[in-house]
Amino acid sequence: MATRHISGEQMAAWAESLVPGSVARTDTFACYLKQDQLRETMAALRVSPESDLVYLVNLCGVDYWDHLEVVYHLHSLVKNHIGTFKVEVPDREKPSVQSVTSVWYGAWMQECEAYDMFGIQFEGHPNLKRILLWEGFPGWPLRKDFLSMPGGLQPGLNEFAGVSRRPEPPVRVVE
Amino acid sequence: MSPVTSEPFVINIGPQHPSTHGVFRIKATVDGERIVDAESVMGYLHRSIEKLAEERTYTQNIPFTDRTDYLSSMANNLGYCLAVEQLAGIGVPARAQAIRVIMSELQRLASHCMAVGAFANDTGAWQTPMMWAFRDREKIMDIFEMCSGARLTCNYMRIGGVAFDPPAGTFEEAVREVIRIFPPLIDDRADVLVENEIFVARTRGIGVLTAEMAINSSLTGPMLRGSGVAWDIRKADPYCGYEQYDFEIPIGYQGDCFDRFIVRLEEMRQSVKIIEQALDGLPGGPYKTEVPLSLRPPAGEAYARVEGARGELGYYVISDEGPAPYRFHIRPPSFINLTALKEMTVGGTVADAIVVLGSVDIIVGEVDR
Amino acid sequence: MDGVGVTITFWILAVVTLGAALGVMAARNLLHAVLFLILTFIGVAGFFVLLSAEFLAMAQIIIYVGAIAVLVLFAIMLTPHAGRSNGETKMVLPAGLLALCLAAIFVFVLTDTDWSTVSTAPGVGVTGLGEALLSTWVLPFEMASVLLTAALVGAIMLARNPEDEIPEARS
Amino acid sequence: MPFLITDHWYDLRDLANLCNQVLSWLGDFLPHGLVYIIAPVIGFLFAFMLFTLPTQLYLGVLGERRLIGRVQSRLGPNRTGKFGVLQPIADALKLLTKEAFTPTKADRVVMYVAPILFVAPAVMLFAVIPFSHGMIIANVSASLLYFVAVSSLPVLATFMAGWSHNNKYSLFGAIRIVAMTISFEVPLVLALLGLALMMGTINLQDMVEFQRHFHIWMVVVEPLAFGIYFICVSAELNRTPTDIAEAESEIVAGYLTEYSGMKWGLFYGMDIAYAIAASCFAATVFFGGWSFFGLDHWVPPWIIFIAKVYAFYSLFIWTRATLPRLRSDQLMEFAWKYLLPLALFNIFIVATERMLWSKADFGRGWIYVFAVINIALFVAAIPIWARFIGYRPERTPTRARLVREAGGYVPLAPNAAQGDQR
Repeated sequence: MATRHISGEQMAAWAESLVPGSVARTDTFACYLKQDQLRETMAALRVSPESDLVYLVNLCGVDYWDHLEVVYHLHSLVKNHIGTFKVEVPDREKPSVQSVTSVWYGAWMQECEAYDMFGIQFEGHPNLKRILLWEGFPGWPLRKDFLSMPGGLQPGLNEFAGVSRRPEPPVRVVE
Repeated sequence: MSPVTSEPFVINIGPQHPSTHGVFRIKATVDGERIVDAESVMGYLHRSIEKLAEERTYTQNIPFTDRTDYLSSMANNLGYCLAVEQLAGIGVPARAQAIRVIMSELQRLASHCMAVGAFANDTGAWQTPMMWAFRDREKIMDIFEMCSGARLTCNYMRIGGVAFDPPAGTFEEAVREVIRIFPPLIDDRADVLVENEIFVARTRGIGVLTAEMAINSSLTGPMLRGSGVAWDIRKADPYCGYEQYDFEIPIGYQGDCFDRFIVRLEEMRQSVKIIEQALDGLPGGPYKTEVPLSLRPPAGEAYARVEGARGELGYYVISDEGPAPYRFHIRPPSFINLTALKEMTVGGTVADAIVVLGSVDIIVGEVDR
Repeated sequence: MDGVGVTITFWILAVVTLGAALGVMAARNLLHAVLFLILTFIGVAGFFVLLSAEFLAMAQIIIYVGAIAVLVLFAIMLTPHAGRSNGETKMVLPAGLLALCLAAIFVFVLTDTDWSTVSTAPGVGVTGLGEALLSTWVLPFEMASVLLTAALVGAIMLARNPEDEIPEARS
Repeated sequence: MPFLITDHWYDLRDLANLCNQVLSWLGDFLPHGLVYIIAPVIGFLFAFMLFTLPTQLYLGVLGERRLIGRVQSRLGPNRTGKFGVLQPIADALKLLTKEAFTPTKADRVVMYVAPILFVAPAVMLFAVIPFSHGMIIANVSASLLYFVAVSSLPVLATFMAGWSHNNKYSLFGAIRIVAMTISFEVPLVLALLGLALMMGTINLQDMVEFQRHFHIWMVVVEPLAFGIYFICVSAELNRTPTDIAEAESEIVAGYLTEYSGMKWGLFYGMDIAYAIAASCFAATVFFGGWSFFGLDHWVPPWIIFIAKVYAFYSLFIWTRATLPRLRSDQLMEFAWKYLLPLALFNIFIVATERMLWSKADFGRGWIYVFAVINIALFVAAIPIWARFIGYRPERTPTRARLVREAGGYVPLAPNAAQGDQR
């Protein structure tokens, strides 16, 4: 009886039923929520007996070049199922998302870290501050365009060190 | 006549302090001995592993996971390898699954040994339990050195299995030795500390966390189980074949430092039971699925998690079919367990704050990543 | 207790005690003043030893240095506005006058009495002291203890502020 | 001396013979004053230089570290010399060569004076300890009181040290040590009062004579006083389980935080000297000083005395190696609510016994009866009084609950060992 991964559609159905018009779009793995009613939908999801997502497992930011994204992994201990919600933040200069600290108290440190690494402002956060880096740190390190390397190397590894000439061996089980 | 007023002053239980388990700082506003406000300041050991991992291939990232929680490197490696295997859809042979279980349980034993010793040291027992913990841990470190070549940051797991096959005769014999001597050692530790009135007086009723507060601040591991919430990833979301083994989850009574301590002791006893069952049924066959170094998993994301010694250790890996992970996020149990530190320490004295920090059992490498 | 050694120690002790007493007034830092006060107490205890009243010397050290001075230090530590500088008091003039009167009294007493030296040490050992306290002087002894208890209870009442009492104690 | 075969100087069972011979020979041609000064110098030479300094170095520094090492299943210092024999000297040299800096804002004068004030009483304490029948430097008539008076001086030195560093941790240490000493000195003096009451004297030499005369040790006659004495002295000396003034894990090194080099060395060394002085005092008062039921006719009494001191000191080492540390407010509560009433109870019992005894004009057998009664009362008083002020140890569970399935919160079964919120 492993943890059941709820499909995006199922989560979207829950979210729609609880707060109409809160789901932006959905795909098989995750459900994308709109920004404006975020805290409201999350609170409803936490309280509703059917979804019962009382436990915030993980909250982190991701940078997709054209937009930022905040990923929430929510878990129900009694029903033992886990769901992934995402919020897309198109504006890169002043990204801001509603804070869920009032819904799950465990979010305040992870939101501070997301702010520290990606610069995402969380409105309604009790004390949003840089938690890992010092206050005067220039820029947001985990953003893709944060060229911290000397000479501004393009982040991400385009080719392997020794470009392998031989064809890639297929994946097989060693006898 | 106005009552005697004393103004609070800020004291740094600072980065340079004998019992903050590393470079971690609590800025405590103190009124007399009582703590009025505690703000934890961290980041002194921040190496931005998540940024570095984006420039290295999937296999090159494995040594990074050793260095976050340097007291349980096996569990870290296992978490990351599970995430990548889930991403790339790679099967793991049965023998590798069993070895992974044995290794992560041995790592939990060693890490809890250290946690118990350090916690007793924080309550003031003049390093005696700490020295016993170091002595007991040596036997497990020898096994790790025998199998992976390193005592602390083993780098033993690979995507698809384990790096080397453990040496035929000596591994079995060494693990049998650990199984034979650890239960009496754990009972001895319990006799010395749990029945000791001074230890109970210092830990009972200190840093109390209700179950509701623990769940709400997303704590994991002994912190959550200490408050009476039966939640263990090995039972809830079994990986590497944990569903075959018969073991129980220890939970506490009222979520104070004492309960977390007896939960850790009980977990050590359960780990020995698991190791014994895993060792008896150790299957033969391949220990690894051959995975090319230039692995390019299909686009997508995966969140895999492991029950580390400090709690749920999750790896959220996003791949864009490139050689390196597009996003590599670690869900650090030590970092998130500190969420409720302020609620637990405010109201107590400075000495209680040290005991509470000891019971949270943080590893600053994992807190700062 | 006589002989050349005793007179030498007496003069040394006298200089030390008077110096410390002056230090109590002259020290700028309040803490230094208290430490000089402790030195004077020890000096006075030294005088008792010279007068071969050992029990009194021990009692002096226990009571004054061991308890009262420590409580004075405690008071200094815990009161935030005690102000570390010992200097600025606006009542220099009246204090000076009072000092002059006292000095006059001392000089008169010094010159007027005839210092008949007592030939042998009084020889009242500790047992003698104990019996005297509980037989002939038992009334003042008991009165003093009652007075001290009253002072103790008064002090506790003054320093008590109700809110940090244990709730069940208050109900 | 009826018990000694001869009083001649070569009878080393009592070194006092040697001293008396030397002093009387010097007295012939030296003025009385000079001999009067030489006697304590010889006494100091023997008592402090020959006994305390080596004991302090080898029992306190080396012995303690090796014993604690053995408790912690490791070897302890064995690099310097054969069994780490030169370790104390190595420590001293290290401390002497270390740079002793003082923080800029520190109160320089008070910081330099504090170690001196800490060392002086340690040496003065050994003046009243009777090593053997005649071997006592200053036979002060109120030597018990002398001991209590001098042992209250080091508190001031530690306070000065803590206060002058202008460092928050040492301020904590200073406040804690002052508060703790006041609250533990009261039961200590009351316990010693009980002893003085039973033995009818406050002179240490007479106490040893009393225990020799009645062939009994006061630890047997008044176990309650011994228990209170041991706890209060370990609190005064800052030994675990009451070392809250320099609690490493909480306030870095308490009042010693800013000290380095020989100033710290003085504090460290003299801490051990105070522990040895307390052990000497306990050996004299509780374990019959230099007498061992007649054995002192053959074995030199000062060797018996030193053996007892080492035995008592090993108690300190044992508690230091094993026990965790109490919180400061728990300690104060323990002193006022638990030790003080027990000390008063002890005095009440001893007073009535003494009164009965004086009616039976101090027959020899009575004291054994009192010993039995007191031991019974000691065994009964401690648990009853602990239960009376609300201490219920049996309510704390010793094993965690075990659950097979993972799920949400598992509420406590109503009859489970709830473990009250003490």
